Amino acid sequence: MSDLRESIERAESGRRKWPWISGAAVLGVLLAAGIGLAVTRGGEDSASAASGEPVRGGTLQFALIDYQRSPDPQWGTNYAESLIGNNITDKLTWQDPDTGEITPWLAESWSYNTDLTAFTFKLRQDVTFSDGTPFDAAAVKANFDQYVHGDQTLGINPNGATLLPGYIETQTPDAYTAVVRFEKPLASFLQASAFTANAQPGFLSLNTLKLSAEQRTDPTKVIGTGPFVYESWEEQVKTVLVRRQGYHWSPPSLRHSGEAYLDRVVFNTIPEASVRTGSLTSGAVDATLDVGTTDEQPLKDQGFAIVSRSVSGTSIFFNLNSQLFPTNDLAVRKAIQLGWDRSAVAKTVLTDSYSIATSVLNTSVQGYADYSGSVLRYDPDQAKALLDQAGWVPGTDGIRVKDGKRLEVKLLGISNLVVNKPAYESVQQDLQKIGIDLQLTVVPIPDYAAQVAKAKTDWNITAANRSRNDPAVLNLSYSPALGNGSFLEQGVSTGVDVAEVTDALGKLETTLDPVQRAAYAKTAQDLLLDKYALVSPIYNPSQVIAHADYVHGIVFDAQSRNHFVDAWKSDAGKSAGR
Amino acid sequence: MTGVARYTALKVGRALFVVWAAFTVTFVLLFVLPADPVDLLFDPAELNAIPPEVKEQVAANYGFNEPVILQYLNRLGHALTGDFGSSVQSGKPVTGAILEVLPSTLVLASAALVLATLIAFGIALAATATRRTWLRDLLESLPSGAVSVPVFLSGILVLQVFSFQLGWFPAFGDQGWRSLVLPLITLAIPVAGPIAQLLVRSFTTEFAAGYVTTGWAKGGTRGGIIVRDVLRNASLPALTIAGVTFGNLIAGSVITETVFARRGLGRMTQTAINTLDVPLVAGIVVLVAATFAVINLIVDLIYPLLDPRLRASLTAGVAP
Amino acid sequence: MTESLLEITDLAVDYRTGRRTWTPAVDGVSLHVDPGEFVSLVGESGSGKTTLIQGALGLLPVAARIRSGTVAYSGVDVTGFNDRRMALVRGTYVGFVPQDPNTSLNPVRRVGAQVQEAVPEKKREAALESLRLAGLEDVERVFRSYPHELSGGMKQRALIAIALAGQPKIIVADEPTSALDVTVQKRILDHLVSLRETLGIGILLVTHDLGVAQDRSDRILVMNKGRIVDEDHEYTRRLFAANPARQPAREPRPAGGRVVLRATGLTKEYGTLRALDGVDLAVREGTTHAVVGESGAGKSTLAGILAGFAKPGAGTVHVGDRELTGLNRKQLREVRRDLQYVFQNPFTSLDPRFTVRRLIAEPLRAYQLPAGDRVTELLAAVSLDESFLDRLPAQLSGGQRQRVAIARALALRPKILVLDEAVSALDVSVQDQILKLLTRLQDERGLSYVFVTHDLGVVRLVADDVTVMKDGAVVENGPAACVLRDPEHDYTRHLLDAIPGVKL
Amino acid sequence: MLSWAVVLLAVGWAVAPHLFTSYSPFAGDATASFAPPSADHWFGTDRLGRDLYARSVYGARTTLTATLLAVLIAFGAGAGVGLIAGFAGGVVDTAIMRVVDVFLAIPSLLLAMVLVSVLGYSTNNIALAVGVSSIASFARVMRSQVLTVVHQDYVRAAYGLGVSRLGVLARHVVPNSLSSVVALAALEVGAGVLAVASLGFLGYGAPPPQPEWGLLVAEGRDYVAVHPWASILPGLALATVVIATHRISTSLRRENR
Repeated sequence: MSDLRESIERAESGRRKWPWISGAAVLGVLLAAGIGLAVTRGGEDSASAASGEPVRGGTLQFALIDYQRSPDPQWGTNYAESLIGNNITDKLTWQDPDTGEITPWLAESWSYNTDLTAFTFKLRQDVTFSDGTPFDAAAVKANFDQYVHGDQTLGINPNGATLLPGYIETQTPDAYTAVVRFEKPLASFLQASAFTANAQPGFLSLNTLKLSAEQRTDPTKVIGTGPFVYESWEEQVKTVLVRRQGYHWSPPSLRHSGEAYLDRVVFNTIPEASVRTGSLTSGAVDATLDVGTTDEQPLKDQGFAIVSRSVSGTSIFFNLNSQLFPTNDLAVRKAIQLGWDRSAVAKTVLTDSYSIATSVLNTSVQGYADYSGSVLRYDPDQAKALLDQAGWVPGTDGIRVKDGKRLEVKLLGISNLVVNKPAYESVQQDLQKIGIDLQLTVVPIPDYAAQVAKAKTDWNITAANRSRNDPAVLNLSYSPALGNGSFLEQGVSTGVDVAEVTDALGKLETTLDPVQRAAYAKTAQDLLLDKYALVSPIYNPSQVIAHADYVHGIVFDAQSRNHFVDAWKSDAGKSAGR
Repeated sequence: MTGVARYTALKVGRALFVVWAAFTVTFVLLFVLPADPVDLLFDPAELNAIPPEVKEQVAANYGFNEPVILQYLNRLGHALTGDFGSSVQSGKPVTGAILEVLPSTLVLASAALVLATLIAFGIALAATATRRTWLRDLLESLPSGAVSVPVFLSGILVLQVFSFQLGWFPAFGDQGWRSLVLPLITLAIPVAGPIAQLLVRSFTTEFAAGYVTTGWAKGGTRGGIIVRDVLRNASLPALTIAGVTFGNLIAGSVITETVFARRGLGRMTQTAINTLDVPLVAGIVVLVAATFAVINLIVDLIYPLLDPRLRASLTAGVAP
Repeated sequence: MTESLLEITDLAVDYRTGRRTWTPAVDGVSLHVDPGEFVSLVGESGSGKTTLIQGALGLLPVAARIRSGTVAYSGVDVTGFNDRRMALVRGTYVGFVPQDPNTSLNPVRRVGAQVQEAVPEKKREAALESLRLAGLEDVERVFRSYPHELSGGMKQRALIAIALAGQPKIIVADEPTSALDVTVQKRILDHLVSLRETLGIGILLVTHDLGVAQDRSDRILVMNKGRIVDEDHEYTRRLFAANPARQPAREPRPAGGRVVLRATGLTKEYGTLRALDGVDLAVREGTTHAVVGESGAGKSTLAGILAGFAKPGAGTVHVGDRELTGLNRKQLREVRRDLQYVFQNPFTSLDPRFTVRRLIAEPLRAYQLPAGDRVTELLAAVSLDESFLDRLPAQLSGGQRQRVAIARALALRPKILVLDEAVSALDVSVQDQILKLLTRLQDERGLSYVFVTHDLGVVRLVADDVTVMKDGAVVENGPAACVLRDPEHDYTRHLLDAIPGVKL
Repeated sequence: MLSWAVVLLAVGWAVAPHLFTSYSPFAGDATASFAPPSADHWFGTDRLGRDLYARSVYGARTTLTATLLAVLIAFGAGAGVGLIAGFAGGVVDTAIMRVVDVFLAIPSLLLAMVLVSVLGYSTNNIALAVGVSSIASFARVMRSQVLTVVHQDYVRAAYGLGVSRLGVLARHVVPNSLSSVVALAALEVGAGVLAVASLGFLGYGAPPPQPEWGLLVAEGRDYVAVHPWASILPGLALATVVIATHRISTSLRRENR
């Protein structure tokens, strides 16, 4: 019988245990090793900071939140597009970031007629596009014509129509003289000729201008005069620029001669804040824009440099709708200005790179005036008193009521800047205390765009900012004749003299005399902030860059956009991103 | 063979209908959008100041000024030839733009699918193979754990540990296999969850089937029975959730590609919707729906090959 | 000394019924099978026979445990063997033939591969030989086939081939033929007997059908409530007595009488398959008309048409004077008050969410009739007391369920009941009770039955008239006594021959 | 058991948040910006010094209301459509199922994103979008369940007993079909919470200062390197509830077998 027993015994020998335990052990060891490594890796970074003479060569790995939707610099409206456009193309003039003064660049000199409708530019004669064609008056004319009018057959939009309102034509009396003519006085055009932000007037070669929108999505065909040229463009991922050989016409005020120092700049799009910061600390990138406010201090502690510039133009402001209940009541508008604690916002929301707004204009804009001691201060008692006088009495839930209607103020804002939402929430908390129910709708740009069309009738406050380093930005944003940001309407906006506002703002376009302009700007700010309380500025947004200590010379221009012509790495061989 | 031919024709017809309907649904949805896609080409702070004639000119550039029904017919006609117009945001032809980013999503998604399937089978096999109840319970609870953590959070945590702390893998971009590892894991885990749940269930059912008893009686071992008999029978139901899995892959890649700053269809979808790039959204939805339809078609067509019973009923001419 | 091939000693198996509670399913069973012996283990459902076999083969489910006792093959005690060691015993030492051939083969693999796997050397030739040994012809074709391409009988033979493939010393067969037609059952069992003789192996046959056991066994063991009971035990006697073959045939009733249900020239096609082919049928008032046939004969299709569930392709059905075919839904509802239907499987024909009270009241409610006492009255008519009123079907045994189904069918006081295999899912003793119940109800209420069945043994007990069907057509019909005693058709004779247990 | 406790706790948070925390979810303490978890602040505080545990507790209301709405839409519409398709059969079934095919072909996150863009931006609209995007899967499950039930003997038996079509539908088909759809609904609660969170990550969330789980996790992620609790602890709360709903769904499904 025992064939059964034997066969069992035979098969029994030499079987192994199910390898659960060994497997678990291996996993455990791996995990432990991983954590150990993670702990020990903490502080090993920090190469020695050697500044001094600029070094040529190297690749700058740069991170930012946006991506370039099209390589055409005249097209884009986001930061990545203007940033890259600035390194691909040059402008007629350069605005000094410190003084706001317009200085030469591709134009050596300029003049204008007394009513500011014709501007004559004398061009540099040694500038060429990277395809070898010369930069001349014909190029200026072709660019401006297409920039303002677009070209339907090529699918090119009229990108510059808002920057150059009333543009008639560009005349070319000789090869290197361009006369730009407008229907109405346009004092701000001079600043526009240096404009480096959204949909900028960077010059493209005539060959490029002939291309359709679709053809311009091939970056190698987008030709400018800038210090860098396109190497590649991967939508959503990165744009790679390489140094332009023979470039020697950077703005004289930059005091940079010759070509850019860097061989290559790579703009990496990284949408997640924590990933940008992590990539910088782990050495995958050399520098990053759009640094989260909470990451600034830790990065400083780890030896990274934080450089920033407040965005020139307006602050982030609450645009108070003067024709919609209850913000049609001057007392309510004044109470909103006075009713929130600026120090709390500064402390919890902002960092040193940002500042609380002290006017609707940023401090760097010509004609800026300081209202921090007067209109723009935290004074809840005064605010309450104003509301009391106007007949707003506290209701059961603490929110004030007048004629049976609650003091509900509906705000429409954009969530693109991380700081916006918490800043508004902080204001909301404070206004609650004085009896104003501020209702926030802080949404992505498309939803904002959808709602803003109905802003006149639906929203008490639209919150935004406008980036234009010229006092005329007030005219563009608020003039009832142009943007009419505060929805002024004679008779409907109670107690507001619309003609007075229109007139005061309009004057900003009529002179380029600094003293006179400053006076006009002061008048305009007085009306907007004090007399009619049409706007409650919140804070000055900022462009914040964190970079490794071996990175130098990243330039912020007057629009707070960056230029890399002067940037260099003290350890040029050190290439981030391995 | 008429049975097979009819079956195939029926399924192909259905797939075509789905694609057309998806196009139409998208068109209708996008044309009742509250926002004007043209507005999004401008700085939001400037919207008030843009002259109407400028807006009209831009709208004309994209054909948004024509009557809706004409636009629909026009776009449908072009779509039939594979032309979905140009992206409002970049001016790129939609088809080209999609084709350009598609490969990297395909690589990520197919690799994640493979990994997810391996994980799911690993869990199901291990749960079936083990005789320890606690281990089985643990394994069976893994799938719901896998789908319960938001993908963006797991992605960011994975990055913190393996990229920023340990430096083993790059944090962003899509160059080389190393940059694929972390997104792959992040995407595979939630995709594996539902597959694993289904497999665990069908393995349990099949392991109780009569032929398993026959297998034991033959002198089969646990492993042998699972591999030879249970595996194929239990795997077949997994094909039925191919569509769901595809949806999970797309949804997962939208988030994974954003976290890991990868180029791809998911990221493009997100930005296209976010910027209301109507032609691009329409193109993507049609592509996705078409892919879904094709996947289901393939599943419908290969199912009979894998299941001899169904094949028999088809050749007999009885539609299932 | 020759050791027993299988020796089970004092085996007790428990099932887990709660966190710490165990319920015995097999309680101190001993049995042995010697070489060349054919032993039958007979028991009804719930008797523990399947658990016993699972215990012997080491295939108990996770929720079960062996409390005590041993299982030994040729003197080797395998109790407590793990799967890996048990695998060395199964197949090569003990072959197993499972109950349901339709689920016991892997549907997605070819039969040949499944047999080949069981052959020790995995040789194709040996697998073919094994199929031949199991009594299959054209083994090459079978080898290449998928299970669904084979008939039930062929599948069961393939399973026998698998059991034989490892050249075991003993074969354990668990109800190997209960899913098969009687004629097929007979051939398979005869073949098993012949295998015992040619190969000299031992066979342990587990069955609920005493007739099957009686025809072939060397020894019969009767199992009840987890124990083996001896021949003189009261249960054993009752079981033997319940066997239809042991019971007197129905008293023949006078011919004539009014026809209450008449079918003429019924035809039904499913695709290319002709399920019914010109069937005629006449049911006399107050009598039972049996419809007999094997699977595929078309008897269920016929029952469905008679009850108005399906429409015939051609032909007519008359209930009394009314023509059933071609009625609209509303008119059909009226006819249903006279004609009710009882399903084969009481496990699926009762809504699992309904209590007995609701189940029985449902037809009354449908016709807006008062329920009240009527429900208890009906319950009493099927010999169930009021304690059942609030139970759910899951809390009832098979027999109790079928009683509820009958009570429900009687609620509207119909004249005709169509009983579609109404007792074939039940144990012999329960079947016996239900048949007696049906006879009593018929006598009390003057009901007419259409009694669809595959079991000629049962027909003898209940039928006045019988119609024998094959392949959708009527083979022969007439008074039951005549047809059973003196069949005209070969097929009928064939069926009669296959009835197990008649010879005794 | 534990799963039910978790879900009950979450419901308790939503119904009576003030019983679970003494902090206000809105009032911040400017001096306690980004306080780490402690006995005072179990989950720590956020940038404005608001107690994150309190925000999580109050967030349950927003999140669960939105999820419940989503599930009700998906369940109501999906089960209804599936029931009609499965019970009516024929042309009605074909027509409904082709429409369902189309909705299945567009991944639900994608559909939800498009819908939110179209509907505009609010918690209710997000719920609506998530709900609508799951109608198709409910319809499919319901239909297949109805088809199974319709062919059961007890349904045929009911017809045989003379019960009307409507009676069969109401008393047999609906109750017996609902069970697996209910299991799916439990699963959908978890999926809904996650979908709302994902939309929050993609920029569509509840209006401030209303706390919402997905948004808490999504907003906290920006500080994950410096203040990891701000994202991880609400994330854990969210994951726990989702896992609990999954387990409940599994047990519901088991009971129904």
